[in-house]
Amino acid sequence: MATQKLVVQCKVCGTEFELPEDVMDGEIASCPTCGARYIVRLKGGSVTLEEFKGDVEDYGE
Amino acid sequence: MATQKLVVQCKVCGTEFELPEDVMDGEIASCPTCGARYIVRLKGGSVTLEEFKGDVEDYGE
Amino acid sequence: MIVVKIGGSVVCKDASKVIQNLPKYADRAVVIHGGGCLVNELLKRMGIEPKFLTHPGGLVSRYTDWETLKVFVMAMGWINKYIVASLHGLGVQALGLTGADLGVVVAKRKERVLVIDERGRQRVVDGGYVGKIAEIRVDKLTPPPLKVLAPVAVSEKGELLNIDGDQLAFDVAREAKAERLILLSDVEGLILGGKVVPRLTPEEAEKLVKSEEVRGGMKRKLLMASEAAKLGIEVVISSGLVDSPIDAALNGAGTHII
Amino acid sequence: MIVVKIGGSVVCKDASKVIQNLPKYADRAVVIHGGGCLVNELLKRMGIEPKFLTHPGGLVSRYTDWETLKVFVMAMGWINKYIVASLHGLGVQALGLTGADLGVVVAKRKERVLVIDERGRQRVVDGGYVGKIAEIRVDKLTPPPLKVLAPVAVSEKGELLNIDGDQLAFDVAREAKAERLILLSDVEGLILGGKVVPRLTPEEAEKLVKSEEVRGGMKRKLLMASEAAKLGIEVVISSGLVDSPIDAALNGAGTHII
Ligand SMILES: [Zn+2]
Ligand SMILES: [Zn+2]
Repeated sequence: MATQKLVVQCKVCGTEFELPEDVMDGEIASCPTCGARYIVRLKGGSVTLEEFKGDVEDYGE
Repeated sequence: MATQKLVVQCKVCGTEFELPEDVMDGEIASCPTCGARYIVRLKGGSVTLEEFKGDVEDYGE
Repeated sequence: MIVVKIGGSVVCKDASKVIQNLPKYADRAVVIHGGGCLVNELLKRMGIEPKFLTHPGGLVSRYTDWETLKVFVMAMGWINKYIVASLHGLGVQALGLTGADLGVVVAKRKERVLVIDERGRQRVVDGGYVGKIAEIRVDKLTPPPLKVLAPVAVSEKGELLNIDGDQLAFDVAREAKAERLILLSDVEGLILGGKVVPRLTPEEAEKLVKSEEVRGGMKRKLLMASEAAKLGIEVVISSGLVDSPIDAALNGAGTHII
Repeated sequence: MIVVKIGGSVVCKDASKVIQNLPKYADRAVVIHGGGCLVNELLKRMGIEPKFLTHPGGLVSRYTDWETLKVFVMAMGWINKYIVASLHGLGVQALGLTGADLGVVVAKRKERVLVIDERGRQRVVDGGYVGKIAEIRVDKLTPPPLKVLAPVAVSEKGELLNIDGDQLAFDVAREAKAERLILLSDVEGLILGGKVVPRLTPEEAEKLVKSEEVRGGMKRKLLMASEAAKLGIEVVISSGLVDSPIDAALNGAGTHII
């Protein structure tokens, strides 16, 4: 089986961009055009982008 | 040093009797004459007899 | 009031069924839990060798030294708070207690116990951190809120003590003049000839205790049950692993001593 | 009301001095304890490898997985009941609580946290069983009886959560509009140039937080203290290992932020 390229589309500007081959669930990906950030979700073999609103805890306390 | 005999006196009938050489603290000893039972207490090298009233828990539950 | 004892076997296998059934009884129950299995697991995991005492007559009991007590209190603490937190998730504000809290269960430490030592001689030794229940402040246990009680007592001197969960449940039921005492474990009741015995009088229960048909933990349960039944408390011995186990017990499942 | 925080360092070294001093304040104090040292000891003893998360910015925090949570709750449970039982021995009926009991401390689980993973990439992972305090039912904490609170909260879903003890003490003091918050640990106060600083204004405390002179835990303590002082709560950072440490703190020992 040839390595499948993981191409996703930015929901903000529509740019299609490639994710690293070894991308892991939960990884942060940025659109190379507009800089929009996403959480990469890998579930059941499919890749989806979840908006990253920065609403995660940074454990700053 | 010669082995010292551990001789005690019964508080009930006055009989002097010997305790086993390897007696341990808390051990139950009975007077050979009247049958009175004692708890042997070994503290600081001296031997004393404590009355054993049977008021210890037998863990029956 | 009903007293619900969640046995250690239920706690360690699956306490979810009982927990889900509890909110319905939050305003009229007192819960007492066990958890010996978790204590054993923790002792093993921490590499603590269990110590035992042999008593005159051959009875062997676990020796609760300071280290074992700590593990006992910790394991019971986890179980207690797990139940209380789960109830919170179900909308019930419960209060988890040990006997030390508000002094609800005061016990006397068995300071001296008679054992047969390794040389076969009788000896009086320190009894470890095991307690004999002396006083229960039942006014502090009445719901609401629902109280969840661990089998840990306090001595007058301020020592934490390991106490027997079944005994605690029985004593609480007696002091509270409870209508029912439900003992939930992983058995469906008293089983004789392969069948659950649905009903026993206190006298029948006592007779069974003396017979060869009943063993160990069940013997003690029946003994306490017959005592409780004589005081007007209906005792149910039933499974805590079925759906809605408290409903089931009240609807006739298990063995009823009455 | 005064809030007394017994730091983990006091718990693990010698809590007897604080405990003996508490009866005097039983009708006007709330006690909060730590115990991280015992948690670490237990994890080690049980062969559980501590897990850590690296956050963007380089901050490293302990990861509380399910197993670690269990150990955390167990260790805190032992400390809590040990204090409560000791108080019973001194004639004080105290009530030991976690946030799950009566829902006194509800927290939000940090469900998603941003970390730098082993490959140096940013990733969103489950935050483990760590909570951010959301609500404190301070009416349930008012004495009498004296409440002894462990740094364990409950989530709306009924999960037990690890929360920070200093934060809890600060939040309780704020919600209760306490007059004083006494933070007892194994240091005599804020030490600068080899001497305990007796008094700081909130502004001075804030300035010190930004300076290089103060590190780690003390930084957080000063930050919270300055916030508290602005709300009219006098904060004392002092030693819990001296005789009558609460009396001492109230009589001027340690660093007072006011
Ligand atoms: Zn874009
Ligand atoms: Zn004699």
